[in-house]
Amino acid sequence: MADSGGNGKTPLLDELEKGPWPSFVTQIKDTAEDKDMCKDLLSLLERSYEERKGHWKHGGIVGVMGYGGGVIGRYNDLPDEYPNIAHFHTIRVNMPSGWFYTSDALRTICDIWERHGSGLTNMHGSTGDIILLGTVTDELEPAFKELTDAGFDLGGSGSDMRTPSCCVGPARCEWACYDTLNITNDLTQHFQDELHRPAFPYKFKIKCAGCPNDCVASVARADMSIIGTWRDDIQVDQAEVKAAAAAGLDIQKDVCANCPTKCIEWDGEELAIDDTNCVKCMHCINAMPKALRPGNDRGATIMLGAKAPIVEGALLSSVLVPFMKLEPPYEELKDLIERIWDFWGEHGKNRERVGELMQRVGLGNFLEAIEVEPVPQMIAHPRENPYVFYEDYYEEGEEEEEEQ
Amino acid sequence: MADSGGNGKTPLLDELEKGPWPSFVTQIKDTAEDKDMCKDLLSLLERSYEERKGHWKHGGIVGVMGYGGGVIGRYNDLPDEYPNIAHFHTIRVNMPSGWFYTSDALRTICDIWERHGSGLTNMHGSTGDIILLGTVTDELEPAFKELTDAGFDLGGSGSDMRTPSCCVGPARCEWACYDTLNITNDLTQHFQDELHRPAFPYKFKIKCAGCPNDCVASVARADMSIIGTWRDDIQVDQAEVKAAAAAGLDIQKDVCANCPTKCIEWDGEELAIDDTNCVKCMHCINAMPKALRPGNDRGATIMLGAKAPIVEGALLSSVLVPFMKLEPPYEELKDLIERIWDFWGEHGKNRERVGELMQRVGLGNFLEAIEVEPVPQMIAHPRENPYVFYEDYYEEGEEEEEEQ
Amino acid sequence: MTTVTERKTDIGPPHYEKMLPPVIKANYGKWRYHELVKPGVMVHVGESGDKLFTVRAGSPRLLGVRRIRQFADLADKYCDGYLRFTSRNNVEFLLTDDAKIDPLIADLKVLGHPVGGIGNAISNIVHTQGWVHCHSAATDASGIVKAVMDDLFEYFAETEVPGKLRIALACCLNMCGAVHCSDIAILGIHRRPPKVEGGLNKVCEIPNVVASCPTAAIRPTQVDGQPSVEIDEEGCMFCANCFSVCPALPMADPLNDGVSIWVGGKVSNARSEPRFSKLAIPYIENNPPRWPEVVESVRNIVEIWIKNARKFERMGEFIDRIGWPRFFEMTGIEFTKEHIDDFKYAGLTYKRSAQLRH
Amino acid sequence: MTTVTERKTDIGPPHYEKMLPPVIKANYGKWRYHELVKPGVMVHVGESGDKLFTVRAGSPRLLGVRRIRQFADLADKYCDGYLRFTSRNNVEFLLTDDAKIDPLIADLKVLGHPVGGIGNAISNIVHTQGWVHCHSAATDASGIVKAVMDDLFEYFAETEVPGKLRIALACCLNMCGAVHCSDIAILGIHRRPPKVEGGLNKVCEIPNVVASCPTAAIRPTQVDGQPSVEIDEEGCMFCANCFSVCPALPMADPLNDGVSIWVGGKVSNARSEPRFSKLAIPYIENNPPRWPEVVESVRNIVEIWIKNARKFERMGEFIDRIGWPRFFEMTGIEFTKEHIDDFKYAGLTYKRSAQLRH
Ligand code: SRM
Ligand code: SRM
Ligand code: SRM
Ligand code: SRM
Ligand code: SF4
Ligand code: SF4
Ligand code: SF4
Ligand code: SF4
Ligand code: SF4
Ligand code: SF4
Ligand code: SF4
Ligand code: SF4
Repeated sequence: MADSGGNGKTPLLDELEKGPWPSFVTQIKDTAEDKDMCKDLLSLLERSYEERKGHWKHGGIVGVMGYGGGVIGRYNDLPDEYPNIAHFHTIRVNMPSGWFYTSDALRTICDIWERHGSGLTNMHGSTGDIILLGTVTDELEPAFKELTDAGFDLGGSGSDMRTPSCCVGPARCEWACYDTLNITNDLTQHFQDELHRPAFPYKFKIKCAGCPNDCVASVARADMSIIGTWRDDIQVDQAEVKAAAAAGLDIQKDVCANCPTKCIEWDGEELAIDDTNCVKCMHCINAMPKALRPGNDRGATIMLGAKAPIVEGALLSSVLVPFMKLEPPYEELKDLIERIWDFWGEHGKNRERVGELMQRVGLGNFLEAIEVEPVPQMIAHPRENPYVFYEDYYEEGEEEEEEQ
Repeated sequence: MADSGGNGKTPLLDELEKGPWPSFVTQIKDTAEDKDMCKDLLSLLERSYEERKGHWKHGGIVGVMGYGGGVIGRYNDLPDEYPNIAHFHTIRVNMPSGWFYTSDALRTICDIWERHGSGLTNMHGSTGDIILLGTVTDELEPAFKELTDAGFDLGGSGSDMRTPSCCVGPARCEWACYDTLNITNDLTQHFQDELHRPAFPYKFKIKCAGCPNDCVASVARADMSIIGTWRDDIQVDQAEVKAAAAAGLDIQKDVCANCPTKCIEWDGEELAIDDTNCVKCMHCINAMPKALRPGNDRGATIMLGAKAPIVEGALLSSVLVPFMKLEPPYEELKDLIERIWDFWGEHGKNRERVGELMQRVGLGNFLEAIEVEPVPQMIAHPRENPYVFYEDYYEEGEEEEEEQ
Repeated sequence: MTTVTERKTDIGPPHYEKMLPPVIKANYGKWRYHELVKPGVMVHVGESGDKLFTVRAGSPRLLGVRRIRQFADLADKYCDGYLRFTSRNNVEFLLTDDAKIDPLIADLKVLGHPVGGIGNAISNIVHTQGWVHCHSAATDASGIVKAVMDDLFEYFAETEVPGKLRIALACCLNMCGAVHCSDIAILGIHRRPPKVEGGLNKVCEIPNVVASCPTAAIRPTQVDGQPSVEIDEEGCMFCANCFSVCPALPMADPLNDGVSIWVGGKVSNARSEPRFSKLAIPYIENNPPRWPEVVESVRNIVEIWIKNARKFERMGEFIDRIGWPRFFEMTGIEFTKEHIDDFKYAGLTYKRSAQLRH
Repeated sequence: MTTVTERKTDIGPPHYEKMLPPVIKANYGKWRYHELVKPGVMVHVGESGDKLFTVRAGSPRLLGVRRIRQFADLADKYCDGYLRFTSRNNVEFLLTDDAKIDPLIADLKVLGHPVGGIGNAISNIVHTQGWVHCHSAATDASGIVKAVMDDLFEYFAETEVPGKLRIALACCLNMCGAVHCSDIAILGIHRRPPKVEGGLNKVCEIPNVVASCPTAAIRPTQVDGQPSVEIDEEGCMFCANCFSVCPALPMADPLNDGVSIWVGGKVSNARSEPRFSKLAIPYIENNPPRWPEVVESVRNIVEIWIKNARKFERMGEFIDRIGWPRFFEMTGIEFTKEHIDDFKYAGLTYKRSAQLRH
C-alpha cells in the first residue's frame, strides 16, 4: 500500500470535498496552507482511509500547571513519518454560556490558536467546549497564558466536573422557565476547582435546559439534568388558538390526540386544558407557539444520573427534585450538588458515575444519604418484586421497633 | 396461653362463621362431625390464630407406588397434642378439563375421600387440581386404587409437568379460538409419564386460554401459555353495533378510545376497523359481544416462561410462536414442547424454571437450541445496548466469514 | 389385597365429554353471544338459538364432602346433574330452563352461597393454603379471604363496578395464588431473618443452603464445633428461599410476620398488556381472626377505584391515567423507601422523564 | 517568560452578557413567540415588539481559523458582530434587520454553508472525533457525517419533514456523540476481541485489566514467562472497556470494524417520554471515503419515516404506532439474533403479551 506520509496526495479525502454539505477536508486543507501540522494530519488521515484504521495512541498525562483537566493528550503511532503531529494534544476551552460570541472574541481565539496550535477547532465539542484540536506539549503553557489573559479558561476533562452547558434559553427562547445562561455561568464559576482539578470517582456533567423540550439533551447526556418546567396553568390565548385552527392546524388530531395524558379538549370554539393532569410535555405549546405559553410559576425539575453505555449500560437521568425554584445565588441547588458529591466521593468506585452509584446502593438509600425525602414523583411505578429490605423487627418481649 | 389441643372451643375461628360470605370454618366444622381429623385440624388452626403462627412442618417424600408426584407430604409440629393430623398429606387429583362434572362424578370423589381421608377438599387448587386435603400415609395407596378404579388419576407435583388446565373455552364461550378442553386433555394424556414422574429441573406448567382475555391467567401462571387468537378480520354486525349504541354504549369513548392501537373508528353510522393494526386485544369484542366476533382464521399464540418471583423475580410468558394452528393431534406443538424439554433438561440448573433458563442463555441462543427462527413478534423492541456478541470475524488474508 | 400388577396407572383424568351437558355438546364451539341476565346469572346463546343459563355461586374453595354432595343434589334438581367450577373457584350451575333460575338461587341462599361475580363485579379471591395446610405461610389465607369478601360482598352480589377487579392472596412469597398480576394482591410476608436451628448440618447440605440465598446473606460457619450457617441480617430480604431448601431455617415469626398490599396488575390483553402488581402498602401486622386493618385498606383502595375509574378501566389502567403520586394522595397511603425498587431492574422503575404533574 | 505567581487560573469563561447583542439584552426572558420565516430562518418576537431574526447555517463542526474569521466578518457585516453556535454545532447569525437576511444567505452560499435545519427538518449530525483525533475509533466520524448530510441535504435546506429527526454518530461504544437517544444513530463498532500485546504487564496493572471486563472474559495468564492476560473470545462483546484502561489491548481491526445503525430514540419530553435508540442494523463494513452502504441505509429509513409518519411523529413514535415487525418489513431490514437483547434487562424486552398484529 502506498505510504502517503510523504507525498501530499489525498485522493480518498478529496472525494469528501464533493457534495453540498460543507467539508471538514476543505477546512483541514485551507488550514494546511499555513500549518504543517495540518499537512501531516491530512496525510495521516488519508492513510487511515486507505487502511480503514486510526493511527492515534492513548494520550499520556499532559496538561497545564496546576490543572488536572482541560487537555487531552494525543500521539500518533508513526511519529517518524508524521513528525509534525507526533504530539497532537487537544485543549478544551470553556465556551461562554449559550455559545454566544462577538466577532472579536472569536478572532481572539483564532489568533491564539494560530500562534500555538494546529489552527483547527471543533465549534463545539459534544460536552460544549471550544475544542482546540492538536498542538505539541511545549505550546500548552503559552497557549493557556494567552487564553487566560484574553479572559478565557479551560474546560473539564478526566474525573472532574465537566464544562456545564445550556440551551439558548431566555436569551432567545420564549419558553425558558429559568435563566439557563445565568445558572450555567454561576455554577461554572462557583465550582472552578472541581472543574479544573479532577478529584471525583469519574466525570460529572451538568446540562441546563430551559424547558422540557430539552434542547441540550440533558436527560441523556448529563449526570445532572436541570430541566425547566412550571407549576401553574398553561397560558392560553383563545383568539390565537382559533387563528392557528384557521391557518390549517388540525387541533384535535395534531394537538389533543398527541397529548400524553389526553388532558386537552377542543370543541372548535375553545381549547380547554385540565392543567392538573398536564405533565408539562410542551407538545401543545410547541404546536401553537403564538397561542400557548408555559405558566408563570416557573422553576425546574432536577434529574440525576444520565450516561453512555460503558460499561453497565446507558442511563437516562431520573427525577431527584420534581420542582425547584431557581433564583441566584442558587444556594439550594449548590447544597444539593455538594451533598451528592460528598456521598459519591466517599462511596463511588473508581470510574463509577453517580447514576451507577445510585443504582448500586439503591435509590432509597441514596436519598437517605443525601438527605432528600422520597416522593412518588421520583419513580415510574412502585416495586413489582416482594424483596423488601424491611429495616426493623420486633424482638420477643418488646413492643417498640428496634433498629437492627 | 390456653392449650386448645384438648377442648373443642374455637372462639377465634367462630368469628369467621359470621358474615354473608360462605365460611371455610363452617365447612371444617360440618366435616368434623364425622371426621376426627377435622376436630384436630380445628383445634390446631384455632391455636395458630391465637399464636399467629402456622404449625406445619416440611413434608418428607411420601407418595404412591411408581409415581413421584401427586402427593404433598405434611406433618404437624405438635403430633402428641394433635395425633389425628400427625400426618396430613394432600392428594392432588387431576380434574377433568374445564372443571366440568356430573353430580355422580362429584359423589364418587366424596365417597372415596370420606373413606380414605379428612373429607376436606379444595375445589380447586391454584394449578387446577382437585385437592384432597389431608390424610395419613397408609391411606394413600388405597385412595389411589379407588380413584383409578373410578377413572381418576393424580395430578402433578414436584419437578414434573404440572396438571395442565384451561378456560371453559368452546364448551361455553363464543370467543374460543381453539378447543382448549380438547388440547388440555390431549396433552395431559400424551404426557402422563412427565406428569407423574418428576424428571425435570423444576416444575413445568401449561395453561390454555381460548382467547386473549386469558381467563386462566396463563400469561402469568404457566411456563407455557397457549392463548387463542385469530389472523383475519374481526366479524362485525353493523346492525348490532347500532343497537349497542342505541342501548347507551358510548362507542367513541368506551370502545374506540380504549383500542390500544386506535384502529377502530365510529362515525355514528358505521364501525370501521383497520384490522391490519388490530392487535387482537379483545376489548371491542368484549364491549359488544352481540356485534363483534373474532375472525374465522383461528389458532393460538404460544408463549413461554411465566413464573412466580422466587427467586430471580416474577416473569410473564413471552411470545415464542406468534400464531400456530391447533388441530388434533397437535404434533407441531408436541414437537415444540419436547424440543424445549430436551434443552431445558440438559442445560437447566436444579430449580431453574424454563423462563429463567431462557433469560440466562439469552433468547437468541435459546431459539437456536430449540430450532425456532427469530421473528420480531417475539420482542417488545430490539436491544438498546450495543453489547452484541457478533459470532464471526474475518481473519487476515481470508475473505469469507469464519465461525470462531 | 391387591398386587402391583393389577394397579391402574397413567390413565389420566376422565374425559371432559363425559361431564358435558347435552346443550353444550350440541352447541360446542358454536356459541353466538352471551348476555348478563342479572347479577351472577348470564345466558349464552348458540347459533342454533339454544340457550344456556349459568348461575355462578360464590364458594370458600375449602369444601367438605357434605357440601359438595349438596351441590350435586342441586345439580340433579335443576341442571340434569351438570355443573362446573371456575378458574376463580366459584361454582357454576348450568341450566337450560330459565324458570329454574330463581328456585336454584333460593336453595343456594339457604346453603349460604351467594350468587354473583359475573361481568363488572368483584369475583372470588384466588388464594392458597395458609395456616390450614402449609408450612411456609406468613399469614392465613382462608381467614383473610373470608373477612375481605364479607366486606366487599355487595360488589360480588349486587352493585356493578367500573370493570373487572381481581383480588388474589398468597400466604408467602412463593405466591401460589399468583398474586403477582392482580388488581389487588394480598401477600403474606416475613420481616425477620431465619433463625438457625442447632444441628442444621444433619438436616441440610450446607453448600445448598448457602447457594439458595439470592443476596448471598448466608455464610458457612461453625457453631460449637458443628458446621452450620450464619445469616447477615443486613443482607436478608426475607424471601424464605433458604427455608424452602432447609427446614432448619424457620422464618415464621408471630411478632413480625404480616401482610403487604399490591395493586394494579392484570393478565388479560384487553386494552392494555398484562402487567405485574406494584407495592401499595409494605406491611400490615397479622391481626386474626378478621384482620380489620387489611379489610379496611383493601376497601379504601376499592372505593377510590369505584368512585373514580372510567368504564372498563382496571385498577392499573386507572392509576396509569391519574399517576402514582395522585394514587398515594387519594388513598392516603404514605410513600416510603420500601416502595422504591432496589432489585434487579430497579433503575428502570425510576422516573426517567420530566413529564410530571405539579 | 512568566512565573507561576503571575499565572491567572480559575477565572472561568467570559461572562455571556459580553457576548449578547443589544436586542437580546433588551428582550432577555421577555420573548413572546417565534415563527419560521423560511427554511433556516426564524424570527423571535419580544413582548416589546422587537424582532430577532436567526439565520442558521450548517457547519462541519471541524473549522479552521480562516473560516471562523470569515464567520466573524459576516457577523460584523450583517449582525453588528454577534453570532452563536447551536447544541448541534450549527452557526446562528442574529439579525435585527430582515433586509439583510438574503444578502447574508448569499454570502454564506459563497462560503459553502447552506442555511436550514430549523423546525421540522433534519438538522446537523452530532458527532465525534473518529480517525481525526481519537485512539479509540472503530470508524471515522466526519467522513460519514459529510456523506450522509450530502445525501439528506434537501431535508436540511429545503423540504419539510413530518417532525424533528435527529441523527447522531459516535465512533465507538463510548458514545461521545450520545447516540443512545437519537432518531437515527450511527455507531462505530468492533467485532473482534482485543489482541494481547507482548509486555502488557509493563504498561498495565493486570488486576485492573481483568476487572475492566464486564463479561469476565479476561483471565490472567503467563506468556513466555511474563504475566499477561488471555481473552475468552466466546465471552467478548467488543465493548473495548479493557482497551480504555490498557493500551496493550488494541481493538481496532480494519477487517472487522464497522458501523451499526440504531433508531427510535429521543430526548425531548414532547408527547412521549425520552427513550433510547434501538438496534436496526447490526453491522455494515467500513467503506471509506463515502460509506455508500451506510448512506443508503440511513436514507432508506428516513424515506420510510417521511412517507408514513404523521405530523410531529418522531421516528420512535412512528414505530410505536406501526409496530416493530412492520418496521422490519417496510425497511426490508432482516431481523436476526443480534437484534434480541441479551444484556442485563433482556427479559423485559421480550414481548410479554399476546397483543400482536397477524
Ligand atoms: C471531544 C469529545 C467528542 C467530540 O468530538 O466532541 C470526546 C472525546 C473523548 N471522550 Fe467522550 N468526548 C466528548 C463528549 C462525550 C459525551 C457527550 C457529552 O458530554 O454530552 C459522552 C456521553 C455522555 C457521558 O458522559 O456519558 C462521552 C462519553 C465518553 C466515555 C464514556 C463514559 C461513560 O461513563 O460511559 C468515555 C470513556 C472514558 O471516559 O474513559 C469517553 C472518553 C473520551 C476520550 C477522552 C477517549 C479516551 O478514552 O481517552 C475522547 C478523546 C478524543 C480525542 O482524542 O479528542 N467519552 N464523551 C467530547 C468532549 C468535547 C467537549 O469537552 O466539549
Ligand atoms: C396447593 C397450592 C396452593 C393452593 O392452595 O391452591 C400450592 C401449594 C404449594 N406450593 Fe405452590 N401451590 C399451588 C399453585 C402454585 C402456583 C399457581 C399456579 O400453579 O397457577 C404458583 C405460581 C406460579 C408458578 O408456578 O410460578 C406456585 C408457586 C410455588 C412456588 C414458587 C415456584 C417458583 O418457581 O417461583 C413454590 C416453591 C417451590 O416450588 O419450592 C411452591 C410450593 C408449594 C408448596 C408445595 C410448599 C413447598 O414449598 O413445599 C405448597 C404446598 C402447600 C400445602 O401444604 O398444601 N409453589 N404454586 C397450588 C397447587 C394446587 C394444584 O395443584 O392445583
Ligand atoms: C368462568 C371463567 C372461565 C373459566 O373457565 O372458569 C370466565 C368466563 C368469562 N370471562 Fe373471564 N372468566 C374467568 C376468569 C377470568 C380471568 C382469570 C382470573 O380472574 O384469574 C381473567 C383475567 C383477569 C385479569 O385480567 O386479571 C378474565 C378476564 C376476562 C375479560 C377481560 C376483562 C378486562 O377488561 O380485562 C373478559 C371480557 C369482559 O369481561 O368483558 C372476560 C369474559 C368472560 C366471559 C364473558 C366470556 C364469555 O363470553 O363467556 C365469561 C363469563 C363472564 C364473566 O364475567 O365471568 N374474562 N376472566 C372464569 C370465571 C372466574 C370467576 O369465577 O370469576
Ligand atoms: C438552537 C437550539 C438550542 C441551542 O441552544 O442551541 C434549539 C432551539 C429551538 N428548539 Fe430545540 N433547539 C436545539 C436543539 C434541540 C435538541 C437537542 C438535540 O437535538 O441534540 C432537542 C431534543 C431532540 C430530541 O428530542 O432528540 C430539541 C427539541 C426541540 C423540540 C421538541 C421536538 C419534538 O417534537 O420532540 C422543540 C419543539 C418544536 O420543535 O416544536 C424545539 C424547539 C426549539 C425552538 C423552536 C424553541 C424556540 O421557541 O426558540 C428553537 C428553534 C427552532 C428549531 O427548530 O431549531 N426543540 N431541540 C438547538 C438547535 C440545534 C440545531 O442546530 O439544530
Ligand atoms: S430547551 Fe426549551 S427553553 Fe431551551 S431552547 Fe429549547 S425550547 Fe427553548
Ligand atoms: S403540555 Fe403536554 S401534557 Fe400538557 S396539555 Fe400540553 S400536550 Fe398535554
Ligand atoms: S379466555 Fe377467552 S375463550 Fe376462554 S373463557 Fe375467557 S373469554 Fe372465553
Ligand atoms: S381487538 Fe383490540 S386492538 Fe383490535 S380493534 Fe378491537 S380494541 Fe382494537
Ligand atoms: S403461598 Fe406459600 S404458604 Fe401459601 S401455599 Fe403457597 S407455598 Fe404455602
Ligand atoms: S430469607 Fe432469603 S434473603 Fe434471607 S437469608 Fe434466606 S434466602 Fe437469604
Ligand atoms: S466516541 Fe469513542 S472514538 Fe469517538 S471520540 Fe469518543 S471515545 Fe473517541
Ligand atoms: S472488549 Fe469488552 S468484553 Fe471484550 S474483553 Fe474487552 S472488556 Fe471484555
